[in-house]
Amino acid sequence: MHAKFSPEELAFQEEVRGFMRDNFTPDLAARIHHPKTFRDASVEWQKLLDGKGWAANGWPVEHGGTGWSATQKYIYTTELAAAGAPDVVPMGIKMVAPVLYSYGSEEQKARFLPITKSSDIWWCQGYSEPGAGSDLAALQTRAVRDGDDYIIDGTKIWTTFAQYADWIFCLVRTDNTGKPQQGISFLLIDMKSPGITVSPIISVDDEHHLNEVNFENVRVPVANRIGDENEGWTYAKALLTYERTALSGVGYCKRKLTHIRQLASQVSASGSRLIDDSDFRGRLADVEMEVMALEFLELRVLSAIDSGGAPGMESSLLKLKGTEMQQAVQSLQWDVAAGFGGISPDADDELWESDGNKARREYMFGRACTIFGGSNEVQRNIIAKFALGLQAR
Amino acid sequence: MHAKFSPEELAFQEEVRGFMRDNFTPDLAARIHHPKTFRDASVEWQKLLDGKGWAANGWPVEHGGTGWSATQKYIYTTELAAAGAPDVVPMGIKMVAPVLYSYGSEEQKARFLPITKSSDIWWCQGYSEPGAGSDLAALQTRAVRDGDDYIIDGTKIWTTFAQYADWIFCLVRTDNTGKPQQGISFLLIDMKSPGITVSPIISVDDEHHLNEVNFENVRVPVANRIGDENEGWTYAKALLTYERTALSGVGYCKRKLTHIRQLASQVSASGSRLIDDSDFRGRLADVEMEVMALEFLELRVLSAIDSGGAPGMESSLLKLKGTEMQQAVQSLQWDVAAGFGGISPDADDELWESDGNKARREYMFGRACTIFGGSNEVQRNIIAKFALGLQAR
Amino acid sequence: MDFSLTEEQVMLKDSVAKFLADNYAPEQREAIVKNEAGYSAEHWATFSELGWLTIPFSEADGGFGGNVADVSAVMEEFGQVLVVEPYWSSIVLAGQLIARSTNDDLKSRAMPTVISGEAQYSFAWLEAQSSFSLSHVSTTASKKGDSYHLSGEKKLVLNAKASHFIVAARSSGDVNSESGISLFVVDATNPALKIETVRLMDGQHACNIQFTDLVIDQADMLTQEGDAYPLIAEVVDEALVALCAEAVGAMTYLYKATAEYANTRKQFGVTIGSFQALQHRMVDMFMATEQCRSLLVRAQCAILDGSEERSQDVAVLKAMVGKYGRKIAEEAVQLHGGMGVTNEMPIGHYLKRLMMIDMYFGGSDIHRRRFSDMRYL
Amino acid sequence: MDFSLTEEQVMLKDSVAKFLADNYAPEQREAIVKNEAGYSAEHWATFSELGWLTIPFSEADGGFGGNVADVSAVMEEFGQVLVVEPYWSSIVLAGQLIARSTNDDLKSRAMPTVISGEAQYSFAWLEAQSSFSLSHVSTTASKKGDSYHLSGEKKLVLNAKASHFIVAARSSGDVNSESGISLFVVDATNPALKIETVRLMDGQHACNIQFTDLVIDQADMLTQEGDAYPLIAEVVDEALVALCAEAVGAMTYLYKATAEYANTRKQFGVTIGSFQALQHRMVDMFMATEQCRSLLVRAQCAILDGSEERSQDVAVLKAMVGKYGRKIAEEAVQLHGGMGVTNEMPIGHYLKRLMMIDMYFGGSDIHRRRFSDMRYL
Repeated sequence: MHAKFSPEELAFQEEVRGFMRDNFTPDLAARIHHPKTFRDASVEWQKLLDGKGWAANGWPVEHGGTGWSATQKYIYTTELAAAGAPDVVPMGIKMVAPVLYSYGSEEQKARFLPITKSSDIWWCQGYSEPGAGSDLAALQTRAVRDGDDYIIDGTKIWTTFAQYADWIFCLVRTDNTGKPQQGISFLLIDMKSPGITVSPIISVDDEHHLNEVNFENVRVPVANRIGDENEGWTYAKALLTYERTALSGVGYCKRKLTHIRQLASQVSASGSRLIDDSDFRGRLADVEMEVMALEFLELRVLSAIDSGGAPGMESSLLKLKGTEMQQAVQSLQWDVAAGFGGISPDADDELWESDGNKARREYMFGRACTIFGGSNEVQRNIIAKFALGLQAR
Repeated sequence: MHAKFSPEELAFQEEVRGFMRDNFTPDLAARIHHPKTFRDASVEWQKLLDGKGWAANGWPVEHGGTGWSATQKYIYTTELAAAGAPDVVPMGIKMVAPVLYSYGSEEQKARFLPITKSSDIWWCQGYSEPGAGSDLAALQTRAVRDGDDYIIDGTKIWTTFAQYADWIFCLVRTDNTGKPQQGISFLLIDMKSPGITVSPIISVDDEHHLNEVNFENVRVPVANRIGDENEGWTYAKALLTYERTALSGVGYCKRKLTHIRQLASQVSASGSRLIDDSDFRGRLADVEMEVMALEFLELRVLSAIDSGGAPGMESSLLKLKGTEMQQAVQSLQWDVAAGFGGISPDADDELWESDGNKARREYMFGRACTIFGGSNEVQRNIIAKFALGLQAR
Repeated sequence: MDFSLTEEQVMLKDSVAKFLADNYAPEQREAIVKNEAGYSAEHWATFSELGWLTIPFSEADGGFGGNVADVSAVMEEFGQVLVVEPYWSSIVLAGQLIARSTNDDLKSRAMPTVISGEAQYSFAWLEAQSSFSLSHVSTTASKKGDSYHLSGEKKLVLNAKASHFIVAARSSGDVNSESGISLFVVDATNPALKIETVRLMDGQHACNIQFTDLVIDQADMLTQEGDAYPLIAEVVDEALVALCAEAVGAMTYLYKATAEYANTRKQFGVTIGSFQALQHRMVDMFMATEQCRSLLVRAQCAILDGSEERSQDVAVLKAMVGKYGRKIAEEAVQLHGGMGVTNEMPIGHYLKRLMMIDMYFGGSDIHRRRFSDMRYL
Repeated sequence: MDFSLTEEQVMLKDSVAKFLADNYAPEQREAIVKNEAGYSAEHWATFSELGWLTIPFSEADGGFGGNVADVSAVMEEFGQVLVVEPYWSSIVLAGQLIARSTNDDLKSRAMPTVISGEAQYSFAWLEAQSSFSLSHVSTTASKKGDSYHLSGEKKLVLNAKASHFIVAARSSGDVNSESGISLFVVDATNPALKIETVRLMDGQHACNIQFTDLVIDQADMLTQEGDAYPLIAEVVDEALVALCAEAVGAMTYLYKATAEYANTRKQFGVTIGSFQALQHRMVDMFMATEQCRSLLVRAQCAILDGSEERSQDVAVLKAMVGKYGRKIAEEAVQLHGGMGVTNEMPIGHYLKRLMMIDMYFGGSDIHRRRFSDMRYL
C-alpha cells in the first residue's frame, strides 16, 4: 500500500510539466477559454498533444494510445489540471472513439480514428431527445432503410458544440417492435448532409454551448452504421461508462480549490483575509476533504482498472460524487469571487477571464453536469441496483 | 399582522407562570424525569393540572376543555416548556380522548373521559404490529365475534408504557375481505383481561419505554368498540392527525436550546467558552434559526385552526420538521454535554439528571421520534400527495 | 396574535396578481427585460395609476398608509413572476429614506415625485470593501460653507436609470463607525458623476458611480450631519423583509412549477413526479419555503410590534432566505433536467434572481453571523 | 502507487473474518460484553495464539513486522462485528508507545508481555479540560532523586482492567506546551491510584484515574524527560488510522445490513428496499463509506510513504469518519424503523460505537479545525 511515485514516474511527471510549460502558453490559455476563439484553440491544443503522442492516451496502443499505467494517467491528469489546461474536447477522443475501436469495422477505424486523434474532425453526440432524457431508450429519431441508405427523421437535443461539428454520432431507432432498448442503431452522420438544421440553445450562463439538431429526410449510408443493426444500445452503454469515468473532474476541483485559496488569501483594504473567516474556512475545508477522498476514490478505481477490472458501477460513483463536488467548488468560487464582477453576463473580452465572470459562468453552466451524461438520479438508481442489490419496483 | 399579546393574554401568561412556579416543584421535576418514579409523578402532575382545569385543555369545552385560543395554547405550551415541565402523557388526553369524544357512545364518553382527564386511568396505544409499521393498514390482530364479545388474538409492538397501562386502545381486524383499510375496528381493552402478556423491549437508550403486547384468546365486550364495526380506520386517521400535531416539539426544542446556550457559555478552566467557538456557534445558529421558523410555522397552523381550519397536511409538516429539529437539538446537546458523563448507561440515581446522561439518553431515544407516530418517510409521502399533488405510482 | 391578511391586503394581492397574470408571462417578461432601462416604463406608469407606488407612505405624505405587511404582500406577488420594475429600490428602500427624513423641506419637495413615480431615487451605499456592513462608509463628505464636497465610489447601485441617488458619505468617524454618516440626495444628471451601467445577471440594470469633489447643498442632506445611521439601519431592516417576501414568492413559484412539471413530464413510461426520491426532494423544497414564509411572518410581526428582537428576526430571515432560496432554485433546475439549464425556461431566471437576492446587503453567512453576534453574547 | 492488499494481508483478513464469523455473532457478542472486564479473556488468549497481537511489532521485537495497513486490515474486520477486546488500546496505541520507546531496558522488559498478551497497557492521557489537544497536559511530574512524583487526574482511560497505564505528565512548560511532557509506566495495582470504572455506552469498560504523589522510578519513563510529545503525536496519528479502519468496517456492515433488511422487510405489499427515496439514501450511505475508505487508503499511504502531509491526511480521515460514521448509523437506525431503536438489534450498538469513535481523541469539528489550521496558513 503506497502512493509514492517511482523514479520513472517522477521523471514522467517532470516531462509532463515541461510539456505544459512549453506548450500551454498564456496566449493559448486565453484563447481556449474564450467562446470566440474556443474552437480553433481547442483544435490547436489537441494537435500539440497529438504531436507529443498524448492526445489519445486512453486508447489501445495499436490505435495510438500510450499504454499508460493508472499512475501515469493520474500524473498526466493532475499536471494538466495544475497547468490550468483543459483536457481534449471529449466527444471525439473519449466518447465516439472507444465505440469505434471496440465495435467499428476496419474501414471505419481506418477512416475515423486517425482524424479523430489529430483533431481533423469535430464530433458531436446525438443522444438525448426532447422525449428521451434520463430515459434514453425512449428515443424516437427514426432511421428507415432505403437501399444502401437510411433516411433519418427526428430531433436530437442538448447537443454540445453541434455548431462546430463536422460529424455527429447518433442513436437512432431502426425497429419499433420489442423492448425500447432493442431496435436502436448507432450511426455516424456527416453534419453537412442535406436536411440537418442546428438551432442554438442558450444556457443559463448566457452562452451558446448547446443545440437542437433536426433531421428531416437525411440520407445516411448504411456503411456509416457501427456494428449490427438494432444493437446500438449495447454499444451506447459501453460508451456511457467511458463518458462517466471521464466526468469525475477531480483535477478541475483541485485546480479550482487552489484558485479559491489564492483569492481568499488576498488581504483586503481593511487588512482581513476571507480565508481567516471561520465560516468560510469551515466550508472550504468541508469541500477540500471531500475532494481529497474523491481523489483517492478515483485512484482506487484506476488502480482496479489497471489490475484488469472494467469500469462499471464505480464509474457511476465517480460521476455522482465528482459532479456533486464540481458544483460544491463552483458555489465556493461564486461566494469568493462573485462580489462585483461576476454578476453581469455582459463581460467584454477583457473581463471574460475575470475571477467574477468565471465564477458566474462556471456556477451557472455547472448546473448541467449533474443532469447530462446520465443524470445523478439515474446514477443513484444504477448504484442502488448494482452495488446494493436493491430491487426496483 | 402582529404577534403581540393583549393585556388579557399577558395576564394569562402570568397566571401560567405562577402556576408552574408553585406546582412544578424541583422535587416533582426530579421524580418525573426518573424512570423509577416516572409513573406516579406523571399522575400527580396531571392531577395538579386537572385541578387547575388545564389537563385536557385541547378538549371541547363541554367535556372539560378550556376553549383556549391559539394564542393561549401557545402561551401555555411555551410556559410549560420554559419551566421544564413535561406536557401530560399523551396517550390518554391527546390520543384516545379525541376519538372518544368524536366517535364514542355517550356511555363510553361518560365512563372514560372523566377518568382520562383526572389521570385515574393510564392508557396505551395498540397500533403497530411486527408486520404493520409504516403500513399500518396491514395489521393482522384478529377480533372474532363471539356473542357479545370479541375474541382477540395477535401481537402489538412498540407499545409505549404498556407496563403501566390500565387500558389499551387497539386497532383490530374484524374483516379480511376488501381493501386492508376496510375491516378494521377500534376497541378499548382492559389490560387486566386474561390472555394479555406484556414483554419489555429495551431501547437504544438502555431504558424500558417500549413493549410488545400479546393477545391470546382475549375476550373483549363488543360494548368496548368505538363507533361502527369495520370503521376503525376512519377514527384512527383522525387520531393520527391529532397525534402529529402534538409532535412538533417546539417548546422542547426551545428549552433545550436555552440549556445548550447555558452549558456552552460556561467558562472552562482554560478561560474559553464553547459558545465563542465559531464552528459551534454556526451550528447552534443554524438550529436556532430553524426552530425560530418552526415556532412560527406552528403558530401559523394554530392560527389557521383557530379560524376554523382542521389539522390536515400541516400536521404532517409540523411532525416532519419538528422531529428533525428535535434530533438536531439532541445532537447539539450531545456535542456540548457528552464529554465525560454522557457516555455511560450506568448512571446511578444521582447522575440520572446529569447533563451528560441527559444528552446520551435523549439523543438515543430521540432516534425514535422520526420513526414512530407515522415515520417521516410516510409524512413526506403524505405531503407530496396532498400539498404538491404528486401522484404515487 | 393575528397572522391573517386584512381584507385590504387580500384585495391588493389579488389586483397585483391579476395585473401580472395578464402582463408578466415569461415571454412578456423577456421583452420587458430587453428594454433599454431594463424594465418597462409603461408598467411603471401603470403601477403609479394603480396606486401601488403609494402603498408604504403615510396618508399625511399622500400615501396609502400601508405597512411592511402590505408592501410584502405586493412584493411576494412580484416575486412569483420576477417583476423587474424598480419598486423595491425606489419605493421600499429609497422612498422610505425620504419619508423618514428629518429634513422637512427636502421631504416635501421629493415625496410627491416619488409617490407619483415621476422620480426614481436609488440608495447608493455599497463600496468595494464594505463587505456589506452598513456602517462601513469610506466615501467622504467635507463641509465647505453651506455645501458638502463628496468623493468616493459606490458599487452595485440598483436602477441605473434612477433620477436621483441617495449617497451615504462620511463627514467624521472612522471607516466602520456608526456615527459620522450622512445621506445626500444627488441628481443623477450631475456632471460630476461618472456612471457605469452594469447589467446584472438577474436582469436588473445597476450602476457603479464615481465622484470627486461632487458639491451638494446642505439642503439636500436627509438628516442632521453624521446622524444617518439609525435611519439607514431601520429602513434597510424593513426593506430586507420586503425583499425576502419577493424571494418567498419566487420560492413558491419554484416548488409549484417543479411539482407541475414533474406531474406532466414522462420518462420510463410514468410521470417523473411519481418517483419517490424526487417527491421527497420536492417536499423538502416545499418545507424550506414554508420555513422561510414563517420567518417572513415572524419578522413582519417583530417590526409591526416594535419588538426589540426585530433586527435578529430580520437577520435570520435574510440568512435562511439566502440559503434556501439558492438551494430550492438549484433543486428546481435539477428536477427540470435539461430544460432547467436553458434560458428559454423561466426556472434559471429564478435561480439568478435568488442568487442576487442572497447577495444584496450581504449573503446568508453574513446574516447568520449578524444573528449570532446579537444572540450569543 | 499500489493500493491492493498483499497476499499476507488477504490471508490475515480471511483468518480474522473466519474466527469472528464463528465467535462474534450478535448474541455471542452480547454475552462477551457482559463479562466483568467488558471483554472475553478467552478470546484475548485466542488472539494471542493466532498471532494477532504480534502484528504491528518488528521482527526484532519478536513481532510479525506488520505496518499500519496490516493493523488496519485487522481493525476493519473487528469493526464489522464490533470486537470489544482491548486490541486497539493495548496493541495499537499503548503497544506502539512502548515499541518506539527510547528506554531500551523498559522496552525489553515490557515488549514480550505485550506481545504475548499477558500484560495490557493503556495510554492515560486525556484530562477533563484538555479538549482533546494532545499537548494539553496538566498532570505534574516532579523529579525527586531517581524518581518522579506524579499528581493529576486522567479521564476515559480505555480498558479498565489494564495491567499498566502509560501516564502522560508534565515536568516543565506551560499546560499546552509540546515540550515538557513525559510518559511513565504505572502498574495498575499501585495503591496510590484511585481507579473508578466507567462502562461506556459502546460496551467498553474505561476508567478515570486519580493520583497524588504517585512515585515512579526514573527507569519507568519511556523517553528522555520532557521529550515525549513527538512520540505521542506519531503513535496517535497511526493509531487513529487503525481506529478509523474499525469505523469503516462498522460503516460497511451498516450499509450492507440496511440494504439486506430493506430487501426483505415488506410494507405496502413490496420490499421497502424498492422505494426509490430509501434507495437513494442507502446510496448516500454507501458513497459516504467509500469516501471514508478512500481517505483510509490515503492516510495509510501517507504514513507508509513518510509523506509530510500525513498529519493532515489523518485529521481529514478522522473528521470525515466522525461525521459520516454518525450519519450513516443514524440513517441505518431510521431505515430499520422500530427495530433500529431496540437494543435487541445490533444496529443501535453500531451507532453507539461510531459515536464513541467520533469522540476518541476529538470529534469531527476538532479534526476539521486541525486540518484547516495546517492547510490554510
